[in-house]
Amino acid sequence: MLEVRNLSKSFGGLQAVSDVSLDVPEGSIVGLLGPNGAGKTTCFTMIAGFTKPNAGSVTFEGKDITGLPPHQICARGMIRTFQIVQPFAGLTVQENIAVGAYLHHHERQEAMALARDVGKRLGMGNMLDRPASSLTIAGRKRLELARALATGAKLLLLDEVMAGLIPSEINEIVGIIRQIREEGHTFLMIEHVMQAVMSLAETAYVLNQGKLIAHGPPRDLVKDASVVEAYLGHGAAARLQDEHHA
Amino acid sequence: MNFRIDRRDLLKASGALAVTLATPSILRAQGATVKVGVLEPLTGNLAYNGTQSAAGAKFAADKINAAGGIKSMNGAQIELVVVDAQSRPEVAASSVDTLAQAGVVAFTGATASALGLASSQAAAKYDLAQVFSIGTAENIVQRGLPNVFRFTPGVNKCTSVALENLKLLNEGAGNVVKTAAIVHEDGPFGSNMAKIMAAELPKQGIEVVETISHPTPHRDFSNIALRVKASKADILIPSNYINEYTLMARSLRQQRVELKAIYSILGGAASNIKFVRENQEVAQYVMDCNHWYDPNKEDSKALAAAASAAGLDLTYDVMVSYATVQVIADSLERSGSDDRKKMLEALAASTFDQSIMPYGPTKFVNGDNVNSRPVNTQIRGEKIELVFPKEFASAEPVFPIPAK
Amino acid sequence: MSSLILPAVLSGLMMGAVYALIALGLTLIYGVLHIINFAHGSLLMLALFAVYFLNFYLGIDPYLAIPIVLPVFFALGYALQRGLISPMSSGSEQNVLLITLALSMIIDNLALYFWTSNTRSVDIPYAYDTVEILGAFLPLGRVIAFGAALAAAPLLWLFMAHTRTGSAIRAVAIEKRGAELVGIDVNHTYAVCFGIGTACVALAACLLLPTFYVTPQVGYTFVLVAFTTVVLGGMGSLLGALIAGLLLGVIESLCGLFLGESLGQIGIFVAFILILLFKPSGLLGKVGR
Amino acid sequence: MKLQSAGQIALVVAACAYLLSVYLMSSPVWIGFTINALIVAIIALSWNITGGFGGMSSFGHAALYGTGAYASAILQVQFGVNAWIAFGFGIIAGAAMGGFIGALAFRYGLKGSYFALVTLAFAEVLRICASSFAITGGGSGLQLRLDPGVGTLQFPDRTVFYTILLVVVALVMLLTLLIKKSRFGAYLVAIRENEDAARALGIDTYKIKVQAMVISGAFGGLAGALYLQLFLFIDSTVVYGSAVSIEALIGPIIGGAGTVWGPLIGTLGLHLLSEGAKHLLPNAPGLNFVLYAIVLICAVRLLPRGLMGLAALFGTFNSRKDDDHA
Amino acid sequence: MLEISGIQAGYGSMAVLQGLDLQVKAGEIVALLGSNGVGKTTLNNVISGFIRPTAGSVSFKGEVINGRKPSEIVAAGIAQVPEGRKIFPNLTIRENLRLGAYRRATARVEQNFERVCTIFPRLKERLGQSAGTLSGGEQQMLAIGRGMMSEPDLLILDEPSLGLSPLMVEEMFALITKINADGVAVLLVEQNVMQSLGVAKRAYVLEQGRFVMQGEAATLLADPQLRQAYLGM
Repeated sequence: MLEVRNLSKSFGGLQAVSDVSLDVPEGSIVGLLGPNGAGKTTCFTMIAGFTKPNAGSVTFEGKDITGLPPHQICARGMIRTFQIVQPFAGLTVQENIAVGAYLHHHERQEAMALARDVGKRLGMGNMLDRPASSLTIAGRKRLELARALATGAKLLLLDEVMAGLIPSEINEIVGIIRQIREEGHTFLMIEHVMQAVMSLAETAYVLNQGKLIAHGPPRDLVKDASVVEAYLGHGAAARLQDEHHA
Repeated sequence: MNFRIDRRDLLKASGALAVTLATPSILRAQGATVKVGVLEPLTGNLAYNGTQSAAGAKFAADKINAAGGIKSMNGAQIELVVVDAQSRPEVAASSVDTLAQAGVVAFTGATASALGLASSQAAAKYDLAQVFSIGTAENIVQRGLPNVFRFTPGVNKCTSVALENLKLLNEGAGNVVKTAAIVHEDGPFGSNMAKIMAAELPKQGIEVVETISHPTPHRDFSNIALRVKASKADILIPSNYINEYTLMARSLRQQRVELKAIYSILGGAASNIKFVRENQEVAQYVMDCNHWYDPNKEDSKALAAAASAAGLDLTYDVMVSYATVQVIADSLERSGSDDRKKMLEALAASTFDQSIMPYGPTKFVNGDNVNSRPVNTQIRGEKIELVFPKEFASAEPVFPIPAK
Repeated sequence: MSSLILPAVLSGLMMGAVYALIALGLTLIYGVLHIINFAHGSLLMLALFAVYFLNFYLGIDPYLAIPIVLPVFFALGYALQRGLISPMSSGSEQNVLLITLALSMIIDNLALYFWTSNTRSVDIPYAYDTVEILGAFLPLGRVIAFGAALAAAPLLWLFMAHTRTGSAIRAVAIEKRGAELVGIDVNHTYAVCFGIGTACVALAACLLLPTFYVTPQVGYTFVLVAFTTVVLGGMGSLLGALIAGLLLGVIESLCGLFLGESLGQIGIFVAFILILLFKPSGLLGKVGR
Repeated sequence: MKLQSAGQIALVVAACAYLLSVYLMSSPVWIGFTINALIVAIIALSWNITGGFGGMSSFGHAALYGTGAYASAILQVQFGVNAWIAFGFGIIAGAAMGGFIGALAFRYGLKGSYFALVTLAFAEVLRICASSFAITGGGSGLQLRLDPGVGTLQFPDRTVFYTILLVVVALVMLLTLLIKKSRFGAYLVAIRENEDAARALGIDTYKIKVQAMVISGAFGGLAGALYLQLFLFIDSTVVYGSAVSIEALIGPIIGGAGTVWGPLIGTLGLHLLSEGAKHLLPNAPGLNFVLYAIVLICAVRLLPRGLMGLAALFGTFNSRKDDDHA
Repeated sequence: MLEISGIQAGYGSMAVLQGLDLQVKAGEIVALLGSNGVGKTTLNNVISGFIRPTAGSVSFKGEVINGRKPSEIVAAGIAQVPEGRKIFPNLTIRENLRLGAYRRATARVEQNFERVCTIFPRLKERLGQSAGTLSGGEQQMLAIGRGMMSEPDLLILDEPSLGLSPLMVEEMFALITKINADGVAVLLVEQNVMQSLGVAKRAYVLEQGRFVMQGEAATLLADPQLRQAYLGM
């Protein structure tokens, strides 16, 4: 569904992303992992059209979308969410979701109905009329997801949707993502929380220093020495190795 | 002019909003006064002229009241109702409502044509007479409004009189002036004046070699001075406001522009004593064709004394406002009533010839006083002398400027 | 007309220097506090009155008034920012706009009330002196202002670059959080900056009055051009303001010469819009927004 | 319309009561004053579309107002076009000018104070142009021939004009409400709150912002054209001056930007304040502005969300302490 | 030296920190671990005076400092090197460093300057260069150097290893040890668990605004729960 080939981007002299390629098959959940500052979000901004890559291409459903503006990419069915969730203050939760729904439903009634529907599906039925600015972090994350879903997107790029949540909330979100996937949606998700990725994703790519260092099933990745080092720091892999042998 | 608020005013004022706006009749029941409005821009960019005008109106009212008020109304005192048009037409218009509600019988104003157009139109709805102090744009008297009375000359008359006088001067000097440069502000009076000049000057054998319009405010006159210099004009005919005139006069001097005469028309500075005081050298021999009083009349002398006692410069704004209040007072004497309609009739029938202005008997035709006329002044030493028409003159004109 | 081009360019440069002087203070305030100070014109007017009265009552020459007026206006600016603008605006850009607007209304109308709208100009012996440069006569006062602007911008720049206060101001402008973390009191620094900006306007007033006049409305005559100069030069760039001021003076002068004086200012605003559209960061600006 | 609290309802009821009381009081001062306030309210409502809902603060709404007034005046004076048609063209010209300024400014991503200064400059360029060319009457301005009648859109009876204005203001507010409740309105608010998130949700932010300028321009042109029909005279300072731009933004900010009622309530409140100041200090022209400005500063400090925001704090229907906008 | 007790804080209606207690003793390196969004930066902002806590107190050298202005807290002896470094990119390295000593008497500035130059020889080579031209690692060093210029008793480092190459990370941690050896206490906020626990004496693990683990660094390193939290194993 999504093919990214040799994506590169530098800011000033800093090579933020170099030569990243990845595939997201339809109906799958693919993780994009890596420590802070590895270049994950930069990848997202390029895939979703917010910044133009210096090199490489992005193909969505067989069509080259490299360099298209975000609203056109969104109209084709791919949408990104943001790591720092900022609901539109001044609008209620339902109206927030409706902003997404308006993409394909120009009438307020239809959009609001769809928003209500999506909100309920994501367990926000009792907070639809509340001002969005009053939501907790977990609520905001759900709202972000709901807004994205309401656009009718087929592929969702989720940026750290679990960050800042407590384990019970993470479990809820994991459940919701599974449910959405069952409905036929595809995900590419940036995650820092390995636990969540392990329980959701079939495949994951690990990015460090702007480069892909590994990819495969998450369960294998956590055993990969380069991944462990990227996460826990130099020497960690050796130490783990020692413990295993001990 | 000093405005002071005392505590009583403030106390009175706290209730004023409700009282004056909602129940106009209360204030009218005070007896032996008759109210006359003064609508002038006291704030904003026209504040200078507006404040001067308001002062002139006050001097006139004081004088009339001291002399026993309106005799046909048992010596009723004139009470001026002064409102601030804020240099904005819509405020001028809504200030007319305030005047009407305060019960004025007529009002004077309003310095700038844009303000006068708006106010007189609003006043027409009340049959309330506006006696224009300054309102040079001709469209003021071309709308057929029955409540418009322009006591002073408009731009057309000012320009044609200026041309006649210029012709006399030039002939008297042996036609030394052959070329002219015109510098004018780009508003209604300047533009209109320039148009008439361009058409009429050649008939007097004077070629217009340069016409330059400039905005108000304008910050630098160096280029204009250079262009005037390059045009080698014998005479400069400027028409602009005091600030620009001051800068222009300085630039002319700095750029060493040699002119046989400076002959301004409704020039804001050339008949302003403040300009003369602060720019002694460049002001010498400058002539102006403008509104001005007859300095020989008793009232004029009294006005000059009053203004000087108040520490106020005697500008033409003070004079014309003084005169318009005189006109209104005369009509009040004749109508003997504070009825607005009667006031309109009295004004329309006015033949008043006792004003401080050097005019013939007042005669309003379509609201325009046909017997008004501008005069020529010339700056001599520290004084502004009146040089034309001869019967009022305080000095002989010097034309052209004597060579140094 | 071609013989007028050189004098027109020169007199444009002279006028442009005045624009630059007025814009210096504005660009400093804009660059550091990121606020649009609508009271700038009114502060100029206030300074012009101060210089005028020093001359009128005490006979102090406008140029000799500089050491008196500058510190007073620095203190005034400091107090306005510390005591009024900052506490009343609660940090919102829109509020700052309204407060400086209200402030200018207060200053203008108090001036009108106390000093009336009379046009005043100083009577100085050298009022009509000129300097002849390349055959053009330039008013002495303008030439002095030109020289002062050429000196003031680099001096201010040196102050910014090489003093402790200067680098604190730059630090706050570039990275407010970082500045706080090294112990810079941001509110104090903002107020100092506003004070310097106001002192710049006072300097402009001292240099302008000998060739100009003062009325309570005179601020409006310069403030829009000053805004243009700031944006054209690049927000916060002192040297940019100098160059932009001079450039605008020349553009205005030449447009006036060729298009007519009424349209002369159009050149300024066309230049302004073009710069904003094609290089939003201004001539010497670093970052656009 | 959903008002969130008894306080807001009280404010709206007070405004309506005031507007209707003008009929009963038969005071020419009130009616004249309120007519002026209502014309300003329309330009304030115009600013509210871009500045309030869209978060694009313009300092140059006079550009739209003046264009509406001049377009209508030029057609009537120079070409003898019927007043109604000219009036319509005034609105269209305002919209076109809005679209033009928006298209230029937003293409290069100008925001915040840059956008504000560009609009300021546009208004200033237009002011200079209007005072320089013959077709606009140059410095003399343009004056409509005094000719009362329905055909010429001149109504000497001010009660009639007031009623027309009330209807127009109501219509503009209704349109504002429709915008607020529409896809377009939701998009505008989304752009104001977070432009990146809005783009991610498929919003063509450039198009929406330009459209907002077009609508705002139509309202602004409408206000200008109404001013012309009322005073029959315009010149460049009157309709392109910075006073118009300031009045356009000050009312909504004080009343509550991004609300339907805020611009009207703010404008009425400020005009009442200005009138009150004039009556408190009747013999000191200028000092009334000082008083006005001091109250304005206090209002800025005390009303972070305008009058509507303040009113929202009183008598909230539900006990939850929300920071809603009306 | 630094005593934090019962701190609660947040943004608007969102509570981020829910009652934290933490101590840093003189001369100690303490690590504060936790993944994104758990409240590490909020805690930093409370310590350095940018956020007022809704409950609890922060005291430094026996004096309560919460409620003081950030500039006063710097003057009291706490220097913070924030996440994202917040250096002044348009200013030269020399200017950046000198500004670090803004609250210090001029007499000592030269001395401190020399000291920082000795610790960071790379910076010394480019004193006249503008800070924006430095690489990420060098910028991080500059930020630390700037912090050191205020002669702090406590240096707070927020994610100093963020975005650095492995080699650079090694160097950074070596530097931290070196600074600490001069007697400066360090509060190290990190995601690089291994390296942090390697240099720290004690550590706290923050999750959702609460400390879930705390203790000696060596003990924590051996605790499988830590790895669970980080890698999901």
